[in-house]
Amino acid sequence: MDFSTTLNRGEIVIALDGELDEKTAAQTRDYLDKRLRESTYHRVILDFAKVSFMDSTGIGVLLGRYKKVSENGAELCVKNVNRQIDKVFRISGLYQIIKAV
Amino acid sequence: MDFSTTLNRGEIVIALDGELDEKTAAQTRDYLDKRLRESTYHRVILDFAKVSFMDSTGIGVLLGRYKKVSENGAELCVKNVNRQIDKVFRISGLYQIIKAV
Amino acid sequence: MKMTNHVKINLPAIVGNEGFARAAVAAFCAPLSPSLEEINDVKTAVSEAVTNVIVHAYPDNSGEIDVEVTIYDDKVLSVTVTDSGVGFADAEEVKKPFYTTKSAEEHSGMGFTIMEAFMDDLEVCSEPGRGTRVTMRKNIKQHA
Amino acid sequence: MKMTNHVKINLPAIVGNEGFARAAVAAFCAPLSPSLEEINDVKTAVSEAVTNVIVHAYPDNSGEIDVEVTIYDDKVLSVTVTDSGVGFADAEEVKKPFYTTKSAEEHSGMGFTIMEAFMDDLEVCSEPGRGTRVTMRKNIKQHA
Ligand SMILES: Nc1ncnc2c1ncn2[C@@H]1O[C@H](COP(=O)(O)OP(=O)(O)O)[C@@H](O)[C@H]1O
Ligand SMILES: Nc1ncnc2c1ncn2[C@@H]1O[C@H](COP(=O)(O)OP(=O)(O)O)[C@@H](O)[C@H]1O
Repeated sequence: MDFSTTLNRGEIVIALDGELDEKTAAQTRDYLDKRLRESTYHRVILDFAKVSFMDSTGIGVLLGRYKKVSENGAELCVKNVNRQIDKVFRISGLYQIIKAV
Repeated sequence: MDFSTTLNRGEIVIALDGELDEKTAAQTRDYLDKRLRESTYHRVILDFAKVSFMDSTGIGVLLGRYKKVSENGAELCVKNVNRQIDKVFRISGLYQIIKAV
Repeated sequence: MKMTNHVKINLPAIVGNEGFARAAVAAFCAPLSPSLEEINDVKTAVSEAVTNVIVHAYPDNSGEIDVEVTIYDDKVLSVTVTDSGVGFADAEEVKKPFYTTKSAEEHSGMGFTIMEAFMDDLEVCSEPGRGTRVTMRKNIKQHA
Repeated sequence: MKMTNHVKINLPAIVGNEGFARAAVAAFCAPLSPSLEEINDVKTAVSEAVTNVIVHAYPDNSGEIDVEVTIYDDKVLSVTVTDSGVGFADAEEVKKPFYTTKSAEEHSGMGFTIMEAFMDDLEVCSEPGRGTRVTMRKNIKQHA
Protein backbone atom coordinates (compact mmCIF):
# COMPACT_ATOMS: atom_id res chain seq x y z
CA MET A 1 0.00 0.00 0.00
CA ASP A 2 1.27 3.48 -0.89
CA PHE A 3 0.13 6.67 0.81
CA SER A 4 0.23 10.40 0.26
CA THR A 5 -1.09 13.09 2.54
CA THR A 6 -2.07 16.71 2.02
CA LEU A 7 -3.07 19.02 4.86
CA ASN A 8 -5.05 22.19 4.26
CA ARG A 9 -6.54 24.33 7.07
CA GLY A 10 -7.23 21.47 9.43
CA GLU A 11 -8.48 19.14 6.69
CA ILE A 12 -6.26 16.12 6.08
CA VAL A 13 -6.64 14.21 2.82
CA ILE A 14 -4.87 10.85 2.81
CA ALA A 15 -4.77 9.03 -0.51
CA LEU A 16 -4.31 5.25 -0.39
CA ASP A 17 -2.98 3.22 -3.31
CA GLY A 18 -3.24 -0.59 -3.35
CA GLU A 19 -5.48 -3.30 -1.93
CA LEU A 20 -6.73 -2.93 1.65
CA ASP A 21 -6.78 -6.43 3.15
CA GLU A 22 -5.06 -8.52 5.82
CA LYS A 23 -1.73 -8.10 4.04
CA THR A 24 -1.79 -4.30 4.10
CA ALA A 25 -3.92 -3.67 7.21
CA ALA A 26 -1.14 -3.23 9.78
CA GLN A 27 0.86 -0.96 7.52
CA THR A 28 -2.22 1.15 6.75
CA ARG A 29 -3.14 1.40 10.42
CA ASP A 30 0.40 2.50 11.29
CA TYR A 31 0.57 5.12 8.54
CA LEU A 32 -2.82 6.61 9.38
CA ASP A 33 -2.16 6.69 13.13
CA LYS A 34 1.17 8.40 12.60
CA ARG A 35 -0.40 11.11 10.41
CA LEU A 36 -3.25 11.59 12.89
CA ARG A 37 -0.82 11.97 15.80
CA GLU A 38 1.32 14.52 13.96
CA SER A 39 -1.44 16.91 12.92
CA THR A 40 -4.31 18.92 14.30
CA TYR A 41 -7.43 18.63 12.20
CA HIS A 42 -11.18 18.89 12.19
CA ARG A 43 -11.72 16.59 9.25
CA VAL A 44 -9.93 13.55 7.80
CA ILE A 45 -10.76 12.41 4.28
CA LEU A 46 -9.48 9.06 3.02
CA ASP A 47 -9.20 9.08 -0.75
CA PHE A 48 -9.91 5.59 -2.12
CA ALA A 49 -9.49 6.51 -5.81
CA LYS A 50 -6.53 4.11 -6.16
CA VAL A 51 -7.75 1.39 -3.83
CA SER A 52 -8.78 -1.43 -6.11
CA PHE A 53 -10.07 -3.83 -3.45
CA MET A 54 -11.13 -3.85 0.21
CA ASP A 55 -12.64 -6.59 2.38
CA SER A 56 -13.88 -6.64 5.97
CA THR A 57 -10.34 -6.38 7.30
CA GLY A 58 -10.50 -2.85 5.88
CA ILE A 59 -13.70 -2.22 7.84
CA GLY A 60 -11.77 -3.06 11.02
CA VAL A 61 -9.02 -0.61 10.05
CA LEU A 62 -11.55 2.15 9.34
CA LEU A 63 -13.55 1.57 12.52
CA GLY A 64 -10.38 1.86 14.61
CA ARG A 65 -9.44 5.15 12.92
CA TYR A 66 -13.03 6.41 13.20
CA LYS A 67 -12.81 5.92 16.96
CA LYS A 68 -9.61 7.95 17.30
CA VAL A 69 -10.74 10.71 14.99
CA SER A 70 -14.10 11.13 16.70
CA GLU A 71 -12.49 11.06 20.15
CA ASN A 72 -10.66 14.14 18.87
CA GLY A 73 -13.98 15.75 18.03
CA ALA A 74 -13.22 15.52 14.32
CA GLU A 75 -14.89 13.85 11.38
CA LEU A 76 -13.71 10.87 9.24
CA CYS A 77 -14.92 10.66 5.62
CA VAL A 78 -14.05 8.69 2.50
CA LYS A 79 -14.17 9.63 -1.15
CA ASN A 80 -13.84 7.96 -4.54
CA VAL A 81 -14.65 4.42 -3.40
CA ASN A 82 -15.09 2.03 -6.33
CA ARG A 83 -18.15 -0.18 -6.74
CA GLN A 84 -16.69 -3.22 -4.97
CA ILE A 85 -15.75 -1.15 -1.94
CA ASP A 86 -19.03 0.79 -2.04
CA LYS A 87 -20.85 -2.53 -1.73
CA VAL A 88 -18.70 -3.54 1.26
CA PHE A 89 -19.52 -0.17 2.88
CA ARG A 90 -23.25 -0.54 2.17
CA ILE A 91 -23.62 -4.15 3.31
CA SER A 92 -21.65 -3.57 6.50
CA GLY A 93 -23.51 -0.38 7.38
CA LEU A 94 -20.22 1.52 7.52
CA TYR A 95 -21.75 4.54 5.75
CA GLN A 96 -23.81 5.12 8.89
CA ILE A 97 -20.72 6.37 10.67
CA ILE A 98 -18.25 7.20 7.88
CA LYS A 99 -19.73 9.48 5.24
CA ALA A 100 -18.74 9.52 1.59
CA VAL A 101 -17.99 13.05 0.36
CA MET B 1 -10.17 -15.25 -30.30
CA ASP B 2 -11.68 -12.51 -32.47
CA PHE B 3 -10.66 -11.85 -36.07
CA SER B 4 -10.96 -9.15 -38.69
CA THR B 5 -9.75 -9.24 -42.25
CA THR B 6 -8.98 -6.57 -44.81
CA LEU B 7 -8.03 -7.34 -48.40
CA ASN B 8 -6.25 -4.83 -50.59
CA ARG B 9 -4.80 -5.65 -54.05
CA GLY B 10 -3.88 -9.21 -53.24
CA GLU B 11 -2.58 -8.41 -49.78
CA ILE B 12 -4.66 -9.88 -46.95
CA VAL B 13 -4.26 -8.47 -43.46
CA ILE B 14 -5.84 -10.60 -40.74
CA ALA B 15 -5.94 -9.07 -37.26
CA LEU B 16 -6.18 -11.50 -34.33
CA ASP B 17 -7.49 -10.50 -30.91
CA GLY B 18 -7.01 -12.77 -27.87
CA GLU B 19 -4.58 -15.41 -26.64
CA LEU B 20 -3.26 -17.96 -29.14
CA ASP B 21 -2.97 -21.27 -27.31
CA GLU B 22 -4.49 -24.76 -27.24
CA LYS B 23 -7.89 -23.30 -26.39
CA THR B 24 -8.05 -21.03 -29.44
CA ALA B 25 -5.85 -22.97 -31.90
CA ALA B 26 -8.59 -24.90 -33.74
CA GLN B 27 -10.78 -21.84 -34.12
CA THR B 28 -7.83 -19.77 -35.39
CA ARG B 29 -6.82 -22.47 -37.85
CA ASP B 30 -10.39 -22.68 -39.16
CA TYR B 31 -10.78 -18.93 -39.55
CA LEU B 32 -7.46 -18.49 -41.33
CA ASP B 33 -8.01 -21.44 -43.67
CA LYS B 34 -11.45 -20.17 -44.63
CA ARG B 35 -10.10 -16.71 -45.48
CA LEU B 36 -7.19 -18.22 -47.43
CA ARG B 37 -9.55 -20.43 -49.42
CA GLU B 38 -11.87 -17.56 -50.30
CA SER B 39 -9.30 -15.11 -51.62
CA THR B 40 -6.51 -14.80 -54.13
CA TYR B 41 -3.45 -13.14 -52.70
CA HIS B 42 0.29 -12.75 -52.99
CA ARG B 43 0.88 -11.79 -49.38
CA VAL B 44 -0.79 -12.61 -46.05
CA ILE B 45 -0.02 -10.47 -43.01
CA LEU B 46 -1.14 -11.58 -39.56
CA ASP B 47 -1.53 -8.59 -37.27
CA PHE B 48 -0.68 -9.59 -33.69
CA ALA B 49 -1.27 -6.15 -32.14
CA LYS B 50 -4.07 -7.49 -29.97
CA VAL B 51 -2.64 -10.93 -29.28
CA SER B 52 -1.53 -10.79 -25.66
CA PHE B 53 -0.02 -14.28 -25.42
CA MET B 54 1.16 -17.12 -27.67
CA ASP B 55 2.85 -20.42 -26.86
CA SER B 56 4.21 -23.23 -29.05
CA THR B 57 0.70 -24.33 -29.96
CA GLY B 58 0.62 -21.05 -31.91
CA ILE B 59 3.84 -22.02 -33.68
CA GLY B 60 2.06 -25.16 -34.92
CA VAL B 61 -0.85 -23.06 -36.19
CA LEU B 62 1.50 -20.67 -37.99
CA LEU B 63 3.62 -23.42 -39.54
CA GLY B 64 0.52 -25.08 -40.97
CA ARG B 65 -0.66 -21.79 -42.52
CA TYR B 66 2.85 -21.06 -43.78
CA LYS B 67 2.78 -24.33 -45.67
CA LYS B 68 -0.53 -23.55 -47.39
CA VAL B 69 0.38 -19.98 -48.20
CA SER B 70 3.75 -20.88 -49.67
CA GLU B 71 2.26 -23.74 -51.71
CA ASN B 72 0.22 -20.96 -53.30
CA GLY B 73 3.43 -19.13 -54.14
CA ALA B 74 2.59 -16.36 -51.67
CA GLU B 75 4.26 -14.95 -48.58
CA LEU B 76 3.19 -15.15 -44.91
CA CYS B 77 4.28 -12.36 -42.57
CA VAL B 78 3.45 -11.12 -39.07
CA LYS B 79 3.38 -7.67 -37.58
CA ASN B 80 3.05 -6.00 -34.18
CA VAL B 81 4.09 -9.02 -32.12
CA ASN B 82 4.57 -8.14 -28.44
CA ARG B 83 7.74 -8.99 -26.51
CA GLN B 84 6.51 -12.31 -25.15
CA ILE B 85 5.54 -13.51 -28.62
CA ASP B 86 8.69 -12.06 -30.18
CA LYS B 87 10.70 -14.23 -27.78
CA VAL B 88 8.70 -17.34 -28.76
CA PHE B 89 9.39 -16.51 -32.43
CA ARG B 90 13.11 -15.96 -31.81
CA ILE B 91 13.72 -19.03 -29.66
CA SER B 92 11.81 -21.31 -32.01
CA GLY B 93 13.52 -19.97 -35.14
CA LEU B 94 10.13 -19.12 -36.64
CA TYR B 95 11.43 -15.78 -37.98
CA GLN B 96 13.55 -17.80 -40.42
CA ILE B 97 10.45 -18.62 -42.42
CA ILE B 98 7.87 -16.03 -41.30
CA LYS B 99 9.13 -12.48 -41.53
CA ALA B 100 8.04 -9.61 -39.30
CA VAL B 101 7.06 -6.52 -41.32
CA MET C 1 -26.20 -30.36 -12.49
CA LYS C 2 -23.10 -31.49 -14.33
CA MET C 3 -19.64 -30.55 -13.07
CA THR C 4 -17.91 -28.79 -15.97
CA ASN C 5 -14.62 -27.82 -14.34
CA HIS C 6 -13.01 -27.83 -10.95
CA VAL C 7 -9.78 -26.94 -9.21
CA LYS C 8 -8.27 -27.77 -5.85
CA ILE C 9 -5.80 -25.31 -4.38
CA ASN C 10 -3.74 -26.00 -1.28
CA LEU C 11 -1.81 -23.19 0.41
CA PRO C 12 -0.10 -22.39 3.70
CA ALA C 13 -2.29 -20.19 5.91
CA ILE C 14 0.01 -17.17 5.83
CA VAL C 15 -0.80 -13.51 5.40
CA GLY C 16 -0.73 -12.55 1.74
CA ASN C 17 -2.20 -15.77 0.41
CA GLU C 18 -5.71 -14.28 0.66
CA GLY C 19 -4.71 -12.07 -2.29
CA PHE C 20 -3.56 -15.06 -4.34
CA ALA C 21 -6.68 -17.05 -3.46
CA ARG C 22 -9.09 -14.38 -4.65
CA ALA C 23 -7.07 -13.77 -7.83
CA ALA C 24 -6.95 -17.50 -8.58
CA VAL C 25 -10.68 -18.02 -8.08
CA ALA C 26 -11.40 -14.97 -10.27
CA ALA C 27 -9.14 -16.36 -13.02
CA PHE C 28 -10.87 -19.74 -12.79
CA CYS C 29 -14.30 -18.09 -13.28
CA ALA C 30 -13.17 -15.90 -16.17
CA PRO C 31 -14.25 -18.37 -18.91
CA LEU C 32 -17.84 -18.02 -17.63
CA SER C 33 -17.74 -14.33 -18.64
CA PRO C 34 -19.04 -13.04 -15.32
CA SER C 35 -19.94 -9.37 -14.97
CA LEU C 36 -17.47 -7.15 -13.12
CA GLU C 37 -19.87 -7.05 -10.17
CA GLU C 38 -20.16 -10.84 -10.05
CA ILE C 39 -16.40 -11.31 -10.17
CA ASN C 40 -15.92 -8.70 -7.44
CA ASP C 41 -18.57 -10.38 -5.27
CA VAL C 42 -16.73 -13.69 -5.60
CA LYS C 43 -13.32 -12.12 -4.89
CA THR C 44 -14.66 -10.39 -1.79
CA ALA C 45 -16.31 -13.53 -0.40
CA VAL C 46 -13.20 -15.67 -1.08
CA SER C 47 -11.03 -13.04 0.58
CA GLU C 48 -13.23 -13.16 3.70
CA ALA C 49 -13.20 -16.95 3.97
CA VAL C 50 -9.47 -17.31 3.37
CA THR C 51 -8.58 -14.40 5.67
CA ASN C 52 -10.61 -16.09 8.42
CA VAL C 53 -8.43 -19.18 8.12
CA ILE C 54 -5.24 -17.09 8.20
CA VAL C 55 -6.39 -15.00 11.18
CA HIS C 56 -8.46 -17.39 13.29
CA ALA C 57 -7.89 -21.06 12.45
CA TYR C 58 -4.30 -21.63 13.52
CA PRO C 59 -3.24 -19.86 16.73
CA ASP C 60 0.33 -21.15 16.26
CA ASN C 61 0.36 -19.69 12.75
CA SER C 62 1.07 -22.91 10.95
CA GLY C 63 -1.53 -24.73 8.99
CA GLU C 64 -3.01 -25.12 5.55
CA ILE C 65 -5.92 -23.78 3.55
CA ASP C 66 -7.77 -25.79 0.93
CA VAL C 67 -9.76 -23.89 -1.64
CA GLU C 68 -11.89 -25.97 -3.95
CA VAL C 69 -13.75 -24.36 -6.82
CA THR C 70 -16.32 -26.24 -8.87
CA ILE C 71 -18.28 -25.02 -11.85
CA TYR C 72 -21.57 -26.72 -12.69
CA ASP C 73 -23.31 -26.44 -16.06
CA ASP C 74 -20.88 -23.63 -16.98
CA LYS C 75 -22.82 -21.25 -14.74
CA VAL C 76 -23.05 -22.22 -11.08
CA LEU C 77 -19.94 -21.55 -9.05
CA SER C 78 -19.23 -23.33 -5.78
CA VAL C 79 -16.27 -22.39 -3.58
CA THR C 80 -15.29 -24.42 -0.51
CA VAL C 81 -12.65 -23.14 1.90
CA THR C 82 -11.46 -25.73 4.42
CA ASP C 83 -9.00 -25.69 7.30
CA SER C 84 -8.07 -28.17 10.01
CA GLY C 85 -7.70 -25.54 12.69
CA VAL C 86 -9.36 -24.71 16.00
CA GLY C 87 -12.93 -24.56 14.69
CA PHE C 88 -15.89 -23.28 16.72
CA ALA C 89 -19.00 -24.77 18.30
CA ASP C 90 -21.85 -22.53 17.24
CA ALA C 91 -21.94 -21.64 13.55
CA GLU C 92 -25.11 -19.53 13.96
CA GLU C 93 -23.41 -17.39 16.62
CA VAL C 94 -20.22 -16.63 14.62
CA LYS C 95 -22.24 -15.71 11.52
CA LYS C 96 -23.94 -12.80 13.30
CA PRO C 97 -22.92 -9.29 12.24
CA PHE C 98 -20.21 -7.79 14.50
CA TYR C 99 -19.51 -11.13 16.19
CA THR C 100 -15.75 -11.43 16.52
CA THR C 101 -13.34 -13.05 18.94
CA LYS C 102 -10.64 -10.51 18.06
CA SER C 103 -10.65 -6.89 19.20
CA ALA C 104 -13.07 -4.80 17.15
CA GLU C 105 -10.16 -2.48 16.41
CA GLU C 106 -8.67 -5.16 14.21
CA HIS C 107 -11.61 -7.26 13.09
CA SER C 108 -15.07 -6.02 12.44
CA GLY C 109 -16.93 -9.30 12.73
CA MET C 110 -18.48 -8.63 9.31
CA GLY C 111 -16.77 -11.47 7.41
CA PHE C 112 -19.64 -13.94 7.37
CA THR C 113 -22.18 -11.16 6.84
CA ILE C 114 -20.31 -10.17 3.68
CA MET C 115 -19.97 -13.76 2.45
CA GLU C 116 -23.71 -14.20 2.91
CA ALA C 117 -24.58 -10.96 1.13
CA PHE C 118 -22.14 -11.32 -1.77
CA MET C 119 -22.92 -14.96 -2.61
CA ASP C 120 -26.26 -16.71 -3.22
CA ASP C 121 -25.72 -19.37 -0.63
CA LEU C 122 -23.46 -19.95 2.40
CA GLU C 123 -22.94 -23.10 4.45
CA VAL C 124 -20.67 -23.21 7.50
CA CYS C 125 -19.57 -26.46 9.17
CA SER C 126 -17.15 -26.42 12.07
CA GLU C 127 -16.06 -28.66 14.89
CA PRO C 128 -13.91 -27.41 17.77
CA GLY C 129 -10.42 -28.83 17.46
CA ARG C 130 -11.14 -30.35 14.03
CA GLY C 131 -11.52 -27.42 11.69
CA THR C 132 -13.94 -25.45 9.58
CA ARG C 133 -15.46 -25.75 6.15
CA VAL C 134 -17.21 -22.85 4.44
CA THR C 135 -19.11 -23.52 1.20
CA MET C 136 -20.44 -20.68 -0.93
CA ARG C 137 -22.41 -20.79 -4.17
CA LYS C 138 -23.23 -18.21 -6.77
CA ASN C 139 -25.10 -18.29 -10.07
CA ILE C 140 -23.14 -16.54 -12.79
CA LYS C 141 -25.27 -14.97 -15.50
CA GLN C 142 -23.59 -15.33 -18.88
CA HIS C 143 -22.57 -12.01 -20.40
CA ALA C 144 -20.34 -13.03 -23.33
CA MET D 1 17.32 -22.37 0.62
CA LYS D 2 14.24 -21.79 2.72
CA MET D 3 10.77 -22.39 1.31
CA THR D 4 8.87 -19.11 1.75
CA ASN D 5 5.57 -19.99 0.08
CA HIS D 6 4.07 -22.79 -1.94
CA VAL D 7 0.84 -23.80 -3.61
CA LYS D 8 -0.53 -27.06 -4.97
CA ILE D 9 -3.09 -26.86 -7.73
CA ASN D 10 -5.02 -29.86 -9.05
CA LEU D 11 -7.07 -29.58 -12.23
CA PRO D 12 -8.72 -31.80 -14.83
CA ALA D 13 -6.60 -32.10 -17.99
CA ILE D 14 -9.06 -30.32 -20.25
CA VAL D 15 -8.48 -27.71 -22.92
CA GLY D 16 -8.70 -24.21 -21.43
CA ASN D 17 -7.08 -25.05 -18.10
CA GLU D 18 -3.67 -24.14 -19.56
CA GLY D 19 -4.89 -20.53 -19.45
CA PHE D 20 -5.92 -20.78 -15.81
CA ALA D 21 -2.66 -22.51 -14.87
CA ARG D 22 -0.44 -19.80 -16.32
CA ALA D 23 -2.58 -17.02 -14.79
CA ALA D 24 -2.52 -18.72 -11.38
CA VAL D 25 1.25 -19.21 -11.39
CA ALA D 26 1.73 -15.59 -12.47
CA ALA D 27 -0.52 -14.39 -9.63
CA PHE D 28 1.41 -16.53 -7.16
CA CYS D 29 4.71 -14.94 -8.25
CA ALA D 30 3.39 -11.37 -8.18
CA PRO D 31 4.54 -10.65 -4.59
CA LEU D 32 8.13 -11.26 -5.76
CA SER D 33 7.78 -8.21 -8.04
CA PRO D 34 9.12 -9.98 -11.13
CA SER D 35 9.79 -7.97 -14.27
CA LEU D 36 7.26 -8.23 -17.09
CA GLU D 37 9.74 -10.37 -19.03
CA GLU D 38 10.24 -12.76 -16.11
CA ILE D 39 6.51 -13.15 -15.57
CA ASN D 40 5.97 -13.75 -19.29
CA ASP D 41 8.76 -16.34 -19.35
CA VAL D 42 7.11 -18.19 -16.49
CA LYS D 43 3.64 -18.00 -18.06
CA THR D 44 4.97 -19.31 -21.36
CA ALA D 45 6.82 -22.23 -19.78
CA VAL D 46 3.84 -23.18 -17.59
CA SER D 47 1.57 -23.01 -20.62
CA GLU D 48 3.87 -25.44 -22.48
CA ALA D 49 4.06 -27.97 -19.66
CA VAL D 50 0.32 -27.91 -18.90
CA THR D 51 -0.65 -28.01 -22.58
CA ASN D 52 1.55 -31.10 -22.98
CA VAL D 53 -0.47 -32.87 -20.29
CA ILE D 54 -3.76 -31.84 -21.91
CA VAL D 55 -2.65 -32.86 -25.41
CA HIS D 56 -0.39 -35.87 -24.87
CA ALA D 57 -0.77 -37.48 -21.45
CA TYR D 58 -4.29 -38.88 -21.55
CA PRO D 59 -5.35 -40.38 -24.89
CA ASP D 60 -8.85 -40.99 -23.49
CA ASN D 61 -9.06 -37.32 -22.49
CA SER D 62 -9.63 -37.93 -18.83
CA GLY D 63 -7.00 -37.33 -16.25
CA GLU D 64 -5.60 -34.76 -13.89
CA ILE D 65 -2.84 -32.20 -13.80
CA ASP D 66 -0.94 -31.25 -10.67
CA VAL D 67 0.86 -27.94 -10.66
CA GLU D 68 3.04 -27.25 -7.65
CA VAL D 69 4.72 -23.91 -7.23
CA THR D 70 7.34 -23.27 -4.56
CA ILE D 71 9.13 -20.06 -3.75
CA TYR D 72 12.50 -20.26 -2.00
CA ASP D 73 14.10 -17.32 -0.19
CA ASP D 74 11.51 -15.01 -1.78
CA LYS D 75 13.36 -15.22 -5.10
CA VAL D 76 13.75 -18.70 -6.57
CA LEU D 77 10.68 -20.07 -8.26
CA SER D 78 10.15 -23.78 -8.83
CA VAL D 79 7.21 -25.12 -10.83
CA THR D 80 6.43 -28.83 -11.07
CA VAL D 81 3.79 -30.12 -13.49
CA THR D 82 2.83 -33.76 -12.94
CA ASP D 83 0.45 -36.16 -14.65
CA SER D 84 -0.25 -39.86 -14.33
CA GLY D 85 -0.70 -40.40 -18.04
CA VAL D 86 1.00 -42.42 -20.77
CA GLY D 87 4.52 -41.08 -20.18
CA PHE D 88 7.47 -41.74 -22.51
CA ALA D 89 10.70 -43.71 -22.40
CA ASP D 90 13.38 -41.34 -23.61
CA ALA D 91 13.33 -37.88 -22.05
CA GLU D 92 16.37 -36.74 -24.07
CA GLU D 93 14.64 -37.64 -27.33
CA VAL D 94 11.37 -35.79 -26.62
CA LYS D 95 13.23 -32.65 -25.49
CA LYS D 96 14.82 -32.19 -28.93
CA PRO D 97 13.56 -29.26 -31.03
CA PHE D 98 10.85 -30.30 -33.54
CA TYR D 99 10.38 -33.71 -31.91
CA THR D 100 6.66 -34.37 -31.77
CA THR D 101 4.42 -37.41 -31.90
CA LYS D 102 1.56 -35.33 -33.30
CA SER D 103 1.40 -34.03 -36.86
CA ALA D 104 3.65 -31.00 -37.31
CA GLU D 105 0.61 -29.17 -38.64
CA GLU D 106 -0.80 -29.13 -35.14
CA HIS D 107 2.18 -29.36 -32.86
CA SER D 108 5.55 -27.90 -33.53
CA GLY D 109 7.62 -30.02 -31.16
CA MET D 110 9.02 -26.81 -29.65
CA GLY D 111 7.40 -27.13 -26.21
CA PHE D 112 10.41 -28.44 -24.29
CA THR D 113 12.76 -26.18 -26.24
CA ILE D 114 10.75 -23.18 -25.04
CA MET D 115 10.58 -24.40 -21.44
CA GLU D 116 14.35 -24.83 -21.47
CA ALA D 117 14.98 -21.39 -22.97
CA PHE D 118 12.50 -19.46 -20.84
CA MET D 119 13.45 -20.97 -17.48
CA ASP D 120 16.86 -21.37 -15.83
CA ASP D 121 16.55 -25.08 -15.30
CA LEU D 122 14.42 -27.96 -16.61
CA GLU D 123 14.12 -31.52 -15.36
CA VAL D 124 11.96 -34.13 -17.07
CA CYS D 125 11.09 -37.49 -15.50
CA SER D 126 8.78 -39.91 -17.23
CA GLU D 127 7.88 -43.55 -17.14
CA PRO D 128 5.75 -45.20 -19.84
CA GLY D 129 2.33 -46.01 -18.42
CA ARG D 130 3.04 -44.20 -15.15
CA GLY D 131 3.19 -40.55 -16.03
CA THR D 132 5.44 -37.54 -16.38
CA ARG D 133 6.87 -34.91 -14.08
CA VAL D 134 8.40 -31.68 -15.39
CA THR D 135 10.24 -29.42 -12.93
CA MET D 136 11.36 -25.93 -13.93
CA ARG D 137 13.23 -23.32 -11.92
CA LYS D 138 13.82 -19.64 -12.38
CA ASN D 139 15.60 -16.97 -10.37
CA ILE D 140 13.49 -13.86 -10.04
CA LYS D 141 15.43 -10.64 -9.67
CA GLN D 142 13.67 -8.28 -7.30
CA HIS D 143 12.42 -5.11 -8.97
CA ALA D 144 10.17 -3.56 -6.31
N1 LIG E 1 -11.78 -20.63 9.88
C1 LIG E 1 -12.07 -20.27 11.16
N2 LIG E 1 -11.52 -20.94 12.20
C2 LIG E 1 -11.81 -20.60 13.48
N3 LIG E 1 -12.64 -19.59 13.82
C3 LIG E 1 -13.22 -18.87 12.83
C4 LIG E 1 -12.96 -19.17 11.46
N4 LIG E 1 -13.68 -18.31 10.70
C5 LIG E 1 -14.35 -17.52 11.57
N5 LIG E 1 -14.08 -17.85 12.84
C6 LIG E 1 -14.67 -17.24 14.07
O1 LIG E 1 -15.84 -16.53 13.68
C7 LIG E 1 -15.74 -15.17 14.09
C8 LIG E 1 -16.50 -14.28 13.12
O2 LIG E 1 -15.89 -14.30 11.83
P1 LIG E 1 -16.13 -13.10 10.81
O3 LIG E 1 -17.60 -12.86 10.68
O4 LIG E 1 -15.40 -13.40 9.55
O5 LIG E 1 -15.50 -11.81 11.52
P2 LIG E 1 -13.99 -11.47 11.91
O6 LIG E 1 -13.07 -12.31 11.06
O7 LIG E 1 -13.88 -10.02 11.62
O8 LIG E 1 -13.83 -11.77 13.38
C9 LIG E 1 -14.25 -14.90 14.18
O9 LIG E 1 -13.95 -13.81 15.05
C10 LIG E 1 -13.72 -16.23 14.72
O10 LIG E 1 -13.92 -16.34 16.11
N1 LIG F 1 3.03 -34.95 -20.31
C1 LIG F 1 3.33 -35.73 -21.38
N2 LIG F 1 2.84 -36.99 -21.47
C2 LIG F 1 3.15 -37.77 -22.52
N3 LIG F 1 3.91 -37.37 -23.56
C3 LIG F 1 4.44 -36.14 -23.54
C4 LIG F 1 4.17 -35.25 -22.46
N4 LIG F 1 4.82 -34.09 -22.70
C5 LIG F 1 5.45 -34.23 -23.86
N5 LIG F 1 5.25 -35.47 -24.39
C6 LIG F 1 5.82 -36.02 -25.63
O1 LIG F 1 6.93 -35.22 -25.99
C7 LIG F 1 6.78 -34.72 -27.31
C8 LIG F 1 7.45 -33.37 -27.44
O2 LIG F 1 6.81 -32.40 -26.64
P1 LIG F 1 6.97 -30.86 -26.97
O3 LIG F 1 8.42 -30.53 -27.12
O4 LIG F 1 6.22 -30.09 -25.94
O5 LIG F 1 6.29 -30.66 -28.39
P2 LIG F 1 4.77 -30.86 -28.87
O6 LIG F 1 3.89 -30.75 -27.67
O7 LIG F 1 4.57 -29.74 -29.84
O8 LIG F 1 4.68 -32.21 -29.51
C9 LIG F 1 5.28 -34.73 -27.54
O9 LIG F 1 4.94 -34.77 -28.92
C10 LIG F 1 4.86 -35.98 -26.80
O10 LIG F 1 5.09 -37.14 -27.57
